[in-house]
Amino acid sequence: ADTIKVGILHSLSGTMAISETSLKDVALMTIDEINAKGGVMGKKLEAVIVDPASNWPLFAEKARQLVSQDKVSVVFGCWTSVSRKSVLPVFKELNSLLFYPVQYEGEELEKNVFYTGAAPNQQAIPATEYLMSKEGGGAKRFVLLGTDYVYPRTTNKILRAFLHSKGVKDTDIDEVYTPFGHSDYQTIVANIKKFAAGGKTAVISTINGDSNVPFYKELGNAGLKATDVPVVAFSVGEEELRGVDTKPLVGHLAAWNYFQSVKNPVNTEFIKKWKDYAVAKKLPNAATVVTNDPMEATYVGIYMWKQAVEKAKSTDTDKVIATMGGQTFKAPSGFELTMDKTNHHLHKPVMIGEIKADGQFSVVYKTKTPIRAQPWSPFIPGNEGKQKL
Amino acid sequence: MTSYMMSGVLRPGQQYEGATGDQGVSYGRIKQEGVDTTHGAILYLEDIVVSFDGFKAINNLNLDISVGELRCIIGPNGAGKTTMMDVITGKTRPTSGTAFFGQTMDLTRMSEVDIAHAGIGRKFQRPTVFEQHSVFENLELAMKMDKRVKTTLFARLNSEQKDKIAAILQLIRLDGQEQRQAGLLSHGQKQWLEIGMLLIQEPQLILLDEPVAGMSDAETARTAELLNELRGKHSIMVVEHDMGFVTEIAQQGKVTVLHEGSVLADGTMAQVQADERVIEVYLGR
Amino acid sequence: MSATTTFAMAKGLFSKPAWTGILVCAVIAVLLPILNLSFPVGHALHISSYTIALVGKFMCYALAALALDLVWGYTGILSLGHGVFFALGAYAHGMYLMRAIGRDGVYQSNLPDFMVFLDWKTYPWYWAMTDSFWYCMALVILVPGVLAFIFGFFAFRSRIKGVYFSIITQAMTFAFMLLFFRNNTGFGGNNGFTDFKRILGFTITAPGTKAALYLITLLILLSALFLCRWIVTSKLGRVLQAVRDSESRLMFIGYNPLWFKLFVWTLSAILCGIAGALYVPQVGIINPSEMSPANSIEMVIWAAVGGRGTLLGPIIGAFTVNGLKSWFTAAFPDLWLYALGLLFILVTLFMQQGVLGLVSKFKKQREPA
Amino acid sequence: MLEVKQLHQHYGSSHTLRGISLSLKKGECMALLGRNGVGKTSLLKCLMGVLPVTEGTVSFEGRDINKLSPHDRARAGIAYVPQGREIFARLTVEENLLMGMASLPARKAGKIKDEVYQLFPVLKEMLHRRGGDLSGGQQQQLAIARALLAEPRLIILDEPTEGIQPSIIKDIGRVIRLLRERGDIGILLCEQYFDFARELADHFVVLSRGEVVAYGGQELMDGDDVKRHLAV
Amino acid sequence: MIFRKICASIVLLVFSLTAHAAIDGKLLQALAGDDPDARITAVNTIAALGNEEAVEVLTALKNEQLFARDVAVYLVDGEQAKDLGTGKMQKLPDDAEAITINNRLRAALDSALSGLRLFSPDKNVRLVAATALEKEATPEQLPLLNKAYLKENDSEIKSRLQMLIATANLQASDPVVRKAAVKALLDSPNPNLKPVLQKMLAQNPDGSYNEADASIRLEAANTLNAIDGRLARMEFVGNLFYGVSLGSVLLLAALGLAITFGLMGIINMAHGELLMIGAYTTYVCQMLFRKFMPDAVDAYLLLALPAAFLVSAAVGILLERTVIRWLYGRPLETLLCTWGISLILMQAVRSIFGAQNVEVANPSWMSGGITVLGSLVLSYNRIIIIFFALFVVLAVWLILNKTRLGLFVRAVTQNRRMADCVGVATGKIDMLTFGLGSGIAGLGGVALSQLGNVGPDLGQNYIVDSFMVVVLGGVGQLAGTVIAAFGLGEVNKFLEPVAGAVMAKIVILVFIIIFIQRRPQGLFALKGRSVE
Ligand SMILES: Nc1ncnc2c1ncn2[C@@H]1O[C@H](COP(=O)(O)OP(=O)(O)OP(=O)(O)O)[C@@H](O)[C@H]1O
Ligand SMILES: Nc1ncnc2c1ncn2[C@@H]1O[C@H](COP(=O)(O)OP(=O)(O)OP(=O)(O)O)[C@@H](O)[C@H]1O
Ligand SMILES: [Mg+2]
Ligand SMILES: [Mg+2]
Repeated sequence: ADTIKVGILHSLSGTMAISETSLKDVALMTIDEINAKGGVMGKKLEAVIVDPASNWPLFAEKARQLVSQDKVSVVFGCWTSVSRKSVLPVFKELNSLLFYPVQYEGEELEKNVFYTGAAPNQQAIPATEYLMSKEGGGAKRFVLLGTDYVYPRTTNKILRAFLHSKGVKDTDIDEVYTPFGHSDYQTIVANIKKFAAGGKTAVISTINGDSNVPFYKELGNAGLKATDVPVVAFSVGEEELRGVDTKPLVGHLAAWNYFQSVKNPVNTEFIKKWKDYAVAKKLPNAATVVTNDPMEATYVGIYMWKQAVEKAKSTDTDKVIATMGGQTFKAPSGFELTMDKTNHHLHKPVMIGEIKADGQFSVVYKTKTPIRAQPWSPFIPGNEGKQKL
Repeated sequence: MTSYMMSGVLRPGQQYEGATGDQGVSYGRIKQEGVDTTHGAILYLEDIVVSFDGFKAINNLNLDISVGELRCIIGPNGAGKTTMMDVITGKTRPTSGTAFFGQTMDLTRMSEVDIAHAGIGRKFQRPTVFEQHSVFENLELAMKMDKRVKTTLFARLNSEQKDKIAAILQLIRLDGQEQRQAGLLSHGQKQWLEIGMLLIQEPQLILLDEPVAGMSDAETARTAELLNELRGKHSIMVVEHDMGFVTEIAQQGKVTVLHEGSVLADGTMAQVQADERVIEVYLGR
Repeated sequence: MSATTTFAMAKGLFSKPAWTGILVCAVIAVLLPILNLSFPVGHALHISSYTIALVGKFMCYALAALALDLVWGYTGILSLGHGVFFALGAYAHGMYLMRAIGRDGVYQSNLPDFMVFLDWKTYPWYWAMTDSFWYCMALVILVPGVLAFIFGFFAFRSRIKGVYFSIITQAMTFAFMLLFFRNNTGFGGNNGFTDFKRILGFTITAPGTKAALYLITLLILLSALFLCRWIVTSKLGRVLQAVRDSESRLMFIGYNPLWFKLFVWTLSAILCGIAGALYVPQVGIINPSEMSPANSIEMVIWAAVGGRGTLLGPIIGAFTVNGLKSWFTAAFPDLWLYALGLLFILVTLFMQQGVLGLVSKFKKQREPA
Repeated sequence: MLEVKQLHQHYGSSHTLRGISLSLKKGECMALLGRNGVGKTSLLKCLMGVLPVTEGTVSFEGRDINKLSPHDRARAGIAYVPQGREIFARLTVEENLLMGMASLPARKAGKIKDEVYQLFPVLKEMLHRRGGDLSGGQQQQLAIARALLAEPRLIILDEPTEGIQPSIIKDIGRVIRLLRERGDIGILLCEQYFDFARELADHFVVLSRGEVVAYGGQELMDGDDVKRHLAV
Repeated sequence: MIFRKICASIVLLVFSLTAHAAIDGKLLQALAGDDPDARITAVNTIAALGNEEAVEVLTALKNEQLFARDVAVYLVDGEQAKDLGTGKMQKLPDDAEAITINNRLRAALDSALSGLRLFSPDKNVRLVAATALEKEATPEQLPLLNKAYLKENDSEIKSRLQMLIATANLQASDPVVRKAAVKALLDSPNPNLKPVLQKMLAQNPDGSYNEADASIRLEAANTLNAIDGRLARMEFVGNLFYGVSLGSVLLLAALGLAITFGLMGIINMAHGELLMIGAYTTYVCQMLFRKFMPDAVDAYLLLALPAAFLVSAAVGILLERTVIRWLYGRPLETLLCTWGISLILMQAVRSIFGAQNVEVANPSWMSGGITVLGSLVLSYNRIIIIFFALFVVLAVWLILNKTRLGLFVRAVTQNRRMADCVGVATGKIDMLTFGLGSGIAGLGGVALSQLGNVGPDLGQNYIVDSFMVVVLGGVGQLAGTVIAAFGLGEVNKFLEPVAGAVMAKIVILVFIIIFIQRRPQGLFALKGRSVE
């Protein structure tokens, strides 16, 4: 064939559509861009889009369909960990490639997957360190607040071990979980307030998706300001803030590897391309589109795959995997990102941003250089032997 | 798997909720022979009170019916006749008082199903049949037999039973219509079907609530005939407002008049018809 | 019972056209994996593994829909919580499959990865013996069965009916979902079980294993269909319909609806659990979202689309709805919800008896001509 | 005022009414007789518009009402006491009575006339009880009261005496006679209680298997012809 | 709003001050610099100036209105920028960079500004400032506080300042002062005092106490007890309020369903989407106001309420006339059909507004809250929603029970054919009833938009809860729905602190199941024959 098919596996309906739809659009934009520049090895890319509808078994079915029916060379997709876990066996069985663009809990390393989002040490731990620093407010007590599922549980487990290592006692850590879709945060905010009376407190939020809005609204109305109890979130980015009135949230934080507000030529161009694309394709709310970390990770992932294919001179899975390691790419974050030679994760810079009134972040901290991912957190017992990976 | 289920659900002779202790209405067995009628009466109602949010629909009602008796009950609208039947069949629990079937079975403490098993059958004031089932199936369902899950699952009609159904069909003049859906019958036909279901159930005590309402005079006469035939074979309690019909079936037997929840008068039809109070509240001048 | 009478009985189960339909479908269904295995990829007669996997999955759904129809279509008990039985059956089988991974997991431990991760040193008590396949198969039947029995016993004894029953089944599945979402419950949190390696020593991804699972599913689906059909055509079936239409009348002629309802309800839960158990190895994942209220509602919708109270209808419905969903989500990923939504509306408006009702309507129209 | 011509009705493939014609004048009472299941109720339902007719016309006060919906017929002045009472079970007795006046404009529908209570004293006692809780006979009384409140010009009664105690049957008879004597109202009475019907009716019609097999004035009602069609 | 007041009064303050001195350029540059510690020092030094300029610069910095270019620092106000070095007004140079602040600096600014504002002539400003200082009254602030206390003549502010001084004095070296402070704090509502007092009472490993004076310890224990007691009471009241609030949300979500499902018997799975439509209508109203009447944007809710009611009602009526009217008497079909409708509506919203959530901001009169019992904040939006819910219930109750329409609605839903026969235009009533239920759902949507997210999934999050509420209360029983909603809200909120949010939810569901066992027809079951 004179085209190379690539699969896009993001939920366009159901609960996760809120986050994943824009990843599909970014992927299409990137593919258009690559095609406009002549494609990959002279062949045009052809996107095959499916909608797994936020349904995990359907993810597996759709992945199988993409790989075995549509014969795509690579799949870009998934957001939640469980969707990734659901498709993993398929990619292993059919020996195909998946690029996963979202920050996650780690504890996984698959030959067939490249992780372009952050591992915990590229997000959670630096953020906590920042909160404990003088600049970050010198927090002594921590509320670990999350939605009850694997990513928050794992992250909090890692963080607890990390905090222990920093001398924080268990009495100064409060771990709280809410069900999916929880929308009444009155009690929790009241408890945070109570807990915060005991000393300088920070909240580390791994609240997922939709629940963030009610949480932040409650926070704002209860008068908990960022200067009193800062909240750092790992799942809240520019895209999520579009749905929130950010004025009461000024000063709360998020940790990512990229922010739209980062200033550098690559990013300026990236943002412009995206805005133009949104207008050209008449995406809903095209006037107010924003970029965020997973979008950048998708963008980087597609380009890195392209480079690897061109180096391998083939789309064959094993060959591409072989050439993927060591690929570099000048990313919108302003850093040159490298795909690790062994662990399939990107070396990424860590940035911490404070929410501004306009829904953007002002970067208050960033690492000097990209950091290597530790998918097997050293803070989890049993992972000692895996640190070289 | 199925057999596992079955043994899990139903142990033969299993006691169950609502069954009174030692006299033991064992589940699933039609204990018709078990009714202890040594004192000649099959049904005793003693000081029954039923009150709905303070309104006493039945007020200190005392009544008994002997074995084989055909008893007519009359009384003004709202006198509590239907409520009394509800009490007897377990549909309504009395606020106080006792209701005994035979000497031993306390109806107020038995469930509807147990009461039906014990041998009380009832025709409702408004005809109630299984509307989605055919006439034949209605009779099949009502037919006297073991009504437990397992036996029902494996039940097949034998020729004797089929004959019985055919006979009843003829009796209620729905032969030829046995495959029709019961819901499509006219009002009077449903009345007949319900009577048919009652007969095939072979209860010891039959309760009939306005059996001839909505029947033409000819049909009424036939029903009367039928009841006269059944006289003596079953104990029967009939509630009706059709005086002609009541006179026909009561013959020289006792007629009870209810009023405001208790017995106003009883005696032969002629006696009650002459009673001033009965004329006042019920018959009119 | 002699062979001939059995045969005669079997013949009486369905009408002649229905028999033809069932046989044709069954033969095609059996042919699929054979074609898949015996012709190489690219051959004109080759059936892709994807198709096999898809049909296998749909058969599990069909079994669940069939089970639901038994209680809903015939007894009038609308369950909005059958997903929980499906999922419990699936989890029961999943426990075995997790144990069968052995030390091939990420942490190379005897325990499943998620337990290692939670620092559990041993299996919790309810995982005892789950390394035995047969024990797990017993669980597949017992867990949904016992849960349904207990739940049903109390609900039916209290004479909970109609929407009240539907809503408490929904509450039940919702509660179970939240419970299973908790990591500490010991069933892998929201990720559930996945990444199975083998079943009874066979590699789970091997084409032969898949074909075998597929055929077993087909066999069970057909047997369940015959079983259900036999039940609903028996006198018990008529009692069930009487329960649906006038429960109180039934009591006055001496049937205790409690046991009848409990019987089908439990049987239905068990069938649904079996469907779940067949589903796990074929789909490769089970997690608590199967217990979400929406999933149970979808099952009801399969039955309704196919035509409730017909047994064959729900099977057809499960295939139709899921087939369309699979097709739509790939063919019009942005618009498919419109198409599916419209389908549901049209079915209710124009096909009161579902797809199957449409068939019989056509037949009726042709007959007089 | 009421003219029925060649009315046919089918339930699916079964032909229930076969070409029924009848006419009723103002101030008259017509009795509709027939055995069980001959189609009396079906005919009345057709007149009320609850059942669609397959063929034939129904006209009321010179107007073809075939196409009108039941509520339009009610507003045109037809009131209906259905077989089986059809009380609004969860409305109170009072509300049920108010519903009887639903066809009247709001300003006329506020107050329940006392005559109703005189006729059916129980209703006054039970004003705040739910309709469905009443005894069968009480419900029947309520249904009749409800129809009377609509100030109808044609009243259709389907077995109104069913389940009612004798004294009240007499009262009902009196009311019907009163209405008839007023002369401005047509009454169509479907009855099994032959003596009752005979006393009240000016005319009668006997149905058998969906057809009119006998009709005439009151004097003919005791004739053998009628007896034959009513016998089993 | 409060913020604006403060700004206004600062302008006043500026005029009232006499001294006028430019701020040292070095200080300004330090503000703009990279060294965080230097910036903090600069802030405090500027604050110490205590003059009009200081307030102006610090406020500007807090609002991120300061820009820097080389050594020059500009204060931007609208189009114009003032060069703080020269005091000249000019246009902001293109390459000037905003001076950003972080939380640490923001906190320093807050406390500095509060200190300054203690001397504002405006009483409210002083009150706010005093309250703001409560969190960290330190001995260093004592001179300032004392000065303010002496100058203050408002009794409320005075007592607050007294508390502040006492708080600061807890760490005084003089035991007499400490004791007085501890005693003075007996009535303090401030929970932040607890750790300080606890520390005083704590025993060191060597057996000595942090607070050497036993009598002070006694007083401290006393004060601590008093504070604990007050906190417990506050927590109870808090839970009560949270429960009522959650209940009102459930009620608003369920009320429309109580009509469409409870009365009409339609298993309306699209109910959630009608809520969603209400919420999106609110969003559109807000956008319209932002576009055409930016000054009156706070009033958008007033438009949103009728608009949401009408839009949802219109959608409902459309659905009823086209689809649902064919399904009366077939409740289970309505489930399938409305499920389809719900899919379509959700996807339609996704196509029009995008899959992401949209932003609906609380109008300023709904943000914030009142503080009761010291530190319990009851937020305005929740209070308003509680009253709104009660208002809507009352309205619905009146319509259904006190109007002819309501009578017809109930009659039609009970016996459609007979209602038709007595002269009720059933089609019209059906349409109006469904429209009313949908419209009420729209109103619910407006309320929900003030608390949670507005997105295509909004409805899905409430549909299960709504059905539970309606069924628990007893289908068709308005009073039941109300009690069920508030009951569930309270039970949930009193469970949550004990069991955690997840287990609380599970327990609630189990509770519902058991409750229905006891009352198979819901809370307000109808008894008697009329039910059959
Ligand atoms: N659930 C209830 N709530 C309130 N009142 C009730 C209830 N059930 C029955 N009643 C009242 O109790 C009285 C007795 O009713 P019942 O049906 O037993 O009368 P009945 O003798 O059968 O009359 P009829 O001859 O009209 O059938 C009536 O006044 C009725 O209104
Ligand atoms: N919904 C229906 N579908 C089909 N057939 C029906 C339906 N309703 C009634 N029928 C049939 O139509 C015929 C006439 O019924 P109808 O109710 O009019 O009789 P009726 O003269 O009123 O009898 P009754 O005196 O018993 O009330 C009966 O044979 C009945 O079985
Ligand atoms: Mg009665
Ligand atoms: Mg009739």
